[in-house]
Amino acid sequence: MLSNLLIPAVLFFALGFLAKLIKSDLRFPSDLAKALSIYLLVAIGLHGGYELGKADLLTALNSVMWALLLGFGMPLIGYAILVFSKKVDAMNAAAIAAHYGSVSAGTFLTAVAYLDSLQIEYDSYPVIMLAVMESPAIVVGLLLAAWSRRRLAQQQGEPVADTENGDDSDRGKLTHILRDAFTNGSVVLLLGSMVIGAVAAPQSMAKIKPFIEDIFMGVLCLFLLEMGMEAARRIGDFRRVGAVLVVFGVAMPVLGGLIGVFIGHLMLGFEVGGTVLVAVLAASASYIAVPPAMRLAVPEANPSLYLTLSLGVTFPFNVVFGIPLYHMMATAVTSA
Amino acid sequence: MLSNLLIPAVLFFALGFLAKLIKSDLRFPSDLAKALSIYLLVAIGLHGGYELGKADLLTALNSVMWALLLGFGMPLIGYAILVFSKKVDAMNAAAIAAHYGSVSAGTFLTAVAYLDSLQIEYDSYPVIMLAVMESPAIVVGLLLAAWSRRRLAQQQGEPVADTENGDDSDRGKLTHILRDAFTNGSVVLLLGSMVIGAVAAPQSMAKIKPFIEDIFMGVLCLFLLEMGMEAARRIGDFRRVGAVLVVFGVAMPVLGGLIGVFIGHLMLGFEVGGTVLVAVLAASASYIAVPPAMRLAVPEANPSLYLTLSLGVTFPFNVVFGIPLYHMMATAVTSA
Amino acid sequence: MLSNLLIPAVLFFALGFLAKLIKSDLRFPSDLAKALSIYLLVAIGLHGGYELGKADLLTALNSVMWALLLGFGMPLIGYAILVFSKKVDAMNAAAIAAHYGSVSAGTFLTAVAYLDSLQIEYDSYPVIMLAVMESPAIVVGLLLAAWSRRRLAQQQGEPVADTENGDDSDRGKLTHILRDAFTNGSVVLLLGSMVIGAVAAPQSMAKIKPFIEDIFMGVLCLFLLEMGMEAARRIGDFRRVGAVLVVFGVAMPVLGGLIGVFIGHLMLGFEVGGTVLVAVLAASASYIAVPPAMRLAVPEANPSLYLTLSLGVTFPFNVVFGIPLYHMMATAVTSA
Amino acid sequence: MNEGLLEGDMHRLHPEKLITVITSDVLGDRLVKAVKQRGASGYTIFRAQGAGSSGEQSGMLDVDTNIVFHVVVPLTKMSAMLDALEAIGRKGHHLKVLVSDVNVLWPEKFE
Amino acid sequence: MNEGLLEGDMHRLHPEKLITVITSDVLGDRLVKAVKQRGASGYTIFRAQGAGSSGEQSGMLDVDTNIVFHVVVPLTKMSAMLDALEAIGRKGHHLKVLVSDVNVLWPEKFE
Amino acid sequence: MNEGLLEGDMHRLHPEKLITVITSDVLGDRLVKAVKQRGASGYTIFRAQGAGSSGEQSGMLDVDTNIVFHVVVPLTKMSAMLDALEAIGRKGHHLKVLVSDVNVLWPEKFE
Ligand SMILES: Nc1ncnc2c1ncn2[C@@H]1O[C@H](COP(=O)(O)O)[C@@H](O)[C@H]1O
Ligand SMILES: Nc1ncnc2c1ncn2[C@@H]1O[C@H](COP(=O)(O)O)[C@@H](O)[C@H]1O
Ligand SMILES: Nc1ncnc2c1ncn2[C@@H]1O[C@H](COP(=O)(O)O)[C@@H](O)[C@H]1O
Ligand code: NA
Ligand code: NA
Ligand code: NA
Repeated sequence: MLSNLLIPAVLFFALGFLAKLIKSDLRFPSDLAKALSIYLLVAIGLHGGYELGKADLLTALNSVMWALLLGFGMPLIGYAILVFSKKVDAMNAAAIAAHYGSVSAGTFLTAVAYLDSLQIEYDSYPVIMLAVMESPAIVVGLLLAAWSRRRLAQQQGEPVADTENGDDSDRGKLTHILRDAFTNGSVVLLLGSMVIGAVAAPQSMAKIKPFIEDIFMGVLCLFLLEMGMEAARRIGDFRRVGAVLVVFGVAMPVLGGLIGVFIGHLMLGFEVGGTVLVAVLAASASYIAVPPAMRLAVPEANPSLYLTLSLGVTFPFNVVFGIPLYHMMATAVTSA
Repeated sequence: MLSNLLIPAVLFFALGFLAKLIKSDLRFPSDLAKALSIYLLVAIGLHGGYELGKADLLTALNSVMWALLLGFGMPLIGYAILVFSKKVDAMNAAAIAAHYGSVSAGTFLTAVAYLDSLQIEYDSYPVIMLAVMESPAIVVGLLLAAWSRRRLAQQQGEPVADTENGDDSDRGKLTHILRDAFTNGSVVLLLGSMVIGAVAAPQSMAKIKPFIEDIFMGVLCLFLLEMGMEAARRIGDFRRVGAVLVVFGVAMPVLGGLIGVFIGHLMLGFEVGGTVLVAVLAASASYIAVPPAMRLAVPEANPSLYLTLSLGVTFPFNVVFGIPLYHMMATAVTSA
Repeated sequence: MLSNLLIPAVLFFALGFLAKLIKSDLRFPSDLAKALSIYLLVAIGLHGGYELGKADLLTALNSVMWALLLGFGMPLIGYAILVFSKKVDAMNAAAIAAHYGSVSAGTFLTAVAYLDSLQIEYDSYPVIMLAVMESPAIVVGLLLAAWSRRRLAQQQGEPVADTENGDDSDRGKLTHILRDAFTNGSVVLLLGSMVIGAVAAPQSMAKIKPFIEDIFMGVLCLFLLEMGMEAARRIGDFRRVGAVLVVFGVAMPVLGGLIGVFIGHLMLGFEVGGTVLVAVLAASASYIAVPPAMRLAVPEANPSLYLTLSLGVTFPFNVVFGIPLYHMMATAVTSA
Repeated sequence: MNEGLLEGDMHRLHPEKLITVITSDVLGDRLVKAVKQRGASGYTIFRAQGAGSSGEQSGMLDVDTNIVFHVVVPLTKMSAMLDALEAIGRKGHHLKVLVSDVNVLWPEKFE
Repeated sequence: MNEGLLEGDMHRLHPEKLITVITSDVLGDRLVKAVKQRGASGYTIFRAQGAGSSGEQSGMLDVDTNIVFHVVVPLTKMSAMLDALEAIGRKGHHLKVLVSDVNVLWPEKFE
Repeated sequence: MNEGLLEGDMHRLHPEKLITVITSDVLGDRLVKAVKQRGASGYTIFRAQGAGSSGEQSGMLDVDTNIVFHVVVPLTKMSAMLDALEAIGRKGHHLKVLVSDVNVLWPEKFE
């Protein structure tokens, strides 16, 4: 925990959080925030693709398969818990759950910075998993929502409301859902950059290296500064969200972390570094790719619920407490 | 062609293009796009100026002279072809033609990345030519437009409409045209940075080097990503533009490439690298400096015509097919 | 002076200035301008904090004390001069004076670039002083304004108008003023980054170094380009401001420079480099932190007065003439 | 509406309706499609921050950026536009829809 | 105001007031507080450039960025809002305040 | 226009005209000059995206960025402004011009 708090990225997150708490008039230009997140996605993608080019194919495929499983599985778990808790309706449960199947690039990168600062080595496969995990969760979320919508309508004896104008068939809807999940801007950017990183000629990749490596950590710091402000901004919405959901926003990542540690070490055979990263993938909740997808396709859900949980609860928890916790778990498991 | 497609910059262009084709919701903050192009102009300018400081004065002057000739000549050729084709009126012909006398920094830089990736050396004079070529084309375009306007008015027996309030004399107009051409934002930025690069003390230039060199290629990639989206956005306007003009948008750069190869090798004595760059200068069409100038001073022309041709046809053609083509031409001529 | 004009940063300032003078349509995206200044504050802060971590505590404390003295003292001097000149009322005098107690990071950084280009060494303590000097000037400005407001009201026999809704007690106001001064966005950013730079683990700071050092000078150039445009934009307001105030805007930094040279060398024992920097701290006027604070808390003052003085007069004067002048002063004093 | 206009301006200014939609950036493409299909000559989009029943939209992420969407239409086309917007709203999307009177120069440009 | 509306639209459109404030970005938080306290359902903020009696606001620094602040309120709440804005203006702050008529779909969203 | 205002507000709100011009960023300086010359107290500029007869303006390049230009004027100055805008339009520039009624606090600020 202490060493975590000596990492500039985490400290900048804290600074942003504090700035909003003390009601500072610190303002971040909104195009800068968006530019930083485009940069980070491109940099991770290129880096991951480059690693993928050198990776062991079997382990890579294995990682991808587990990533898909996590992406499909976590939302199902989350949905079950939420529906069981009876604190939100089925549509909100679907939308919230989808966030936990996807990942937060910011959290992942903070974990990388954490490992770097402790000089712990880590495998490159988790970066590939990161890129793979955005879309499945969106697909599951949309399917859960479609299913809940149908069930709700049947209960109320209404005809099924359609989310798309004039696209009524179930088939049409499924292709629609898949298309939405894969044309999502951040998915395109991340997967696209990965492909470019994998196929580009090495000598021309070398020319991009300083852009994606040297200034990377500094950009991450600025990004986290902004995310800290964003997280603090949502604190006021805690009341609206309710205690039970806040507990969910902490319990879900811990559960995810456990599952991730298990998969990372036992299934994929990673050492402590790689295991921590898989835990973070499982534990973190998306705030870039999934929210717009849910806003568009699950309009019945309340955006302030899922944004508060993802940005205001789970993200800060992971950055400050989660990462060292998963590190402890990973150490326990790998040394067992 | 294949090696061209392994250059990250070109791949990012393709990614942006693809993103729009598959209707991804990928969004680029508009201030980021403008910031990237400011960065690129400043970086090219400083770099070019620095080279100019070390250049052989005679060759430099010779290059500048040929650059001016290209800048004045290409629009005349383009105008003649367009008027002859009878597909657009004289005002549109003038505005479109002006774009082809100027250059596209994005295309030029992609060509540099292409040469780098093939480890082909190139002279520094083309950078100087690049900086020189923005303005003449604007001047010619405005003169052609003024002339067409006058002819049109005479044909219709109308008094000559004036583009500027209360500035009626022909003299006033010419100074006006020249001022517009040289106070154009990107001209000022490029020429200004060049002068700074040339006069700045070497040890202080060294401090700027990492900014203009190390991260350059990465910034170019982001810029081309955005340009790919921009190009794809214009595809829908193809119908509006018509097949003949689309053919013009491909034929004109090929013609320009031929002329450029000729000038680059035979007139300026460059090797294959420098010759390719001169070909690209002649072949490419402006989308930064010229369009605003035309919009302001030739309001009778339709912006969607010249923007579609420059951004939607010529730019993608050059980036994907043109550069390798000019490389082939240059190889043929230099080895002849 | 000549060597000053060969520094890219200064040249870019001149380019921006020129661009506006010749009425170029060069446009700077507004979010870029704000992003550059966020970057610069973070970079200075991290750098300063890092140095602070290694600093001699006694000298550091001594520097901080003198910084506070400057921050509190300069506005008092400025206020006295302005009130004495009778050219502005007391509220405007308070608001203007506050700017001169604070500092301009842009001027400071240009001075650093100037020293670098002459290969003059400088101490790291002035960076610490820079971070400390933002807030005191705001406090003094607000106190002067409160005091003037009260005096004005008494003269006119009116009840004291209150700047904050429903916060009437004097005590409440003082805490309010202090809070405003320390929650100011740029103060938070600068002090926060400094703390992070001081406490962060060295090996993780190493990862941020390229971001805050390699590209620093280039970013500063872009920033000064924009500031040049901003300064030129205010030239038109000179008439509105009046000759006496313009003289104040030049005399005040010269006076500040003298005081700074005295403190830097005689009180703090710095060599010529450090002494120049202290002079610049005393001489420069804030345009980031103080203006919003004044706009908010001293609404009676006219923003175009203090912005024209700070951005349109003192900043250009310092960048072009002031820095070499303070260098001469410092050389004279240190070699005496 | 034309009360208070001078004689000469009454002739060149023509009444139309300005429909303003405030919603999330995410819905932008859908609005564009909706008004294009119903014959709008164009549209204008502003990016904005704000707050309402779904909390603060700070504009930092795509998902919390608001857009303000403007479309000027002749009165005859307004009802169809409002129908389309109501349909989107009925699905649960958060839209604020405002209609106001404007007078335009060159009404043919908005047809 | 509802003159010129079609029959059907008269029923779904409800008159409200749009209050527009043009001022410095620096005052944003204060405006938010003022309208929230007086029962606004929300607000929308645009960033803008401009010029007026205090010179050009180029939008490059925080201090020279303008905001245009929109709040839609039912007529009954308008007076209280204007009082609050007048109070801010009386302290010396530069505000331009415009009120215009709008018709809204779903008026319950602005209550 | 003042129908629907409360008694007290009728006294503090004063009718003016809001002229809105939607056009390319490139024309910004010309608009500023035109309205300044004709006595506007100021103006406000928003950057925007949009689409119309000249295609999509995505806002990525200077040339495809739209501006929305606002100027509030007393009725007496409106005609001169519209004349100037018509003159610009007659040269072939693409402008959309809208005029709407607004009521302002402190009308002296717009004179
Ligand atoms: N019907 C409309 N409603 C709102 N804005 C429009 C409309 N038509 C055009 N515009 C705006 O005016 C700009 C220029 O239109 P145009 O000259 O027709 O291309 C467009 O890019 C839009 O931003
Ligand atoms: N009373 C209001 N006046 C102006 N804008 C509003 C108002 N209420 C909501 N909005 C805008 O509409 C957006 C969506 O509102 P909501 O769906 O209620 O969260 C908000 O983020 C605001 O930008
Ligand atoms: N007549 C006007 N029409 C539109 N906007 C105006 C007008 N006058 C002032 N403004 C805006 O209000 C802001 C503040 O005005 P001022 O307080 O007069 O400097 C300006 O920067 C403009 O954005
Ligand atoms: Na997850
Ligand atoms: Na060319
Ligand atoms: Na000072």
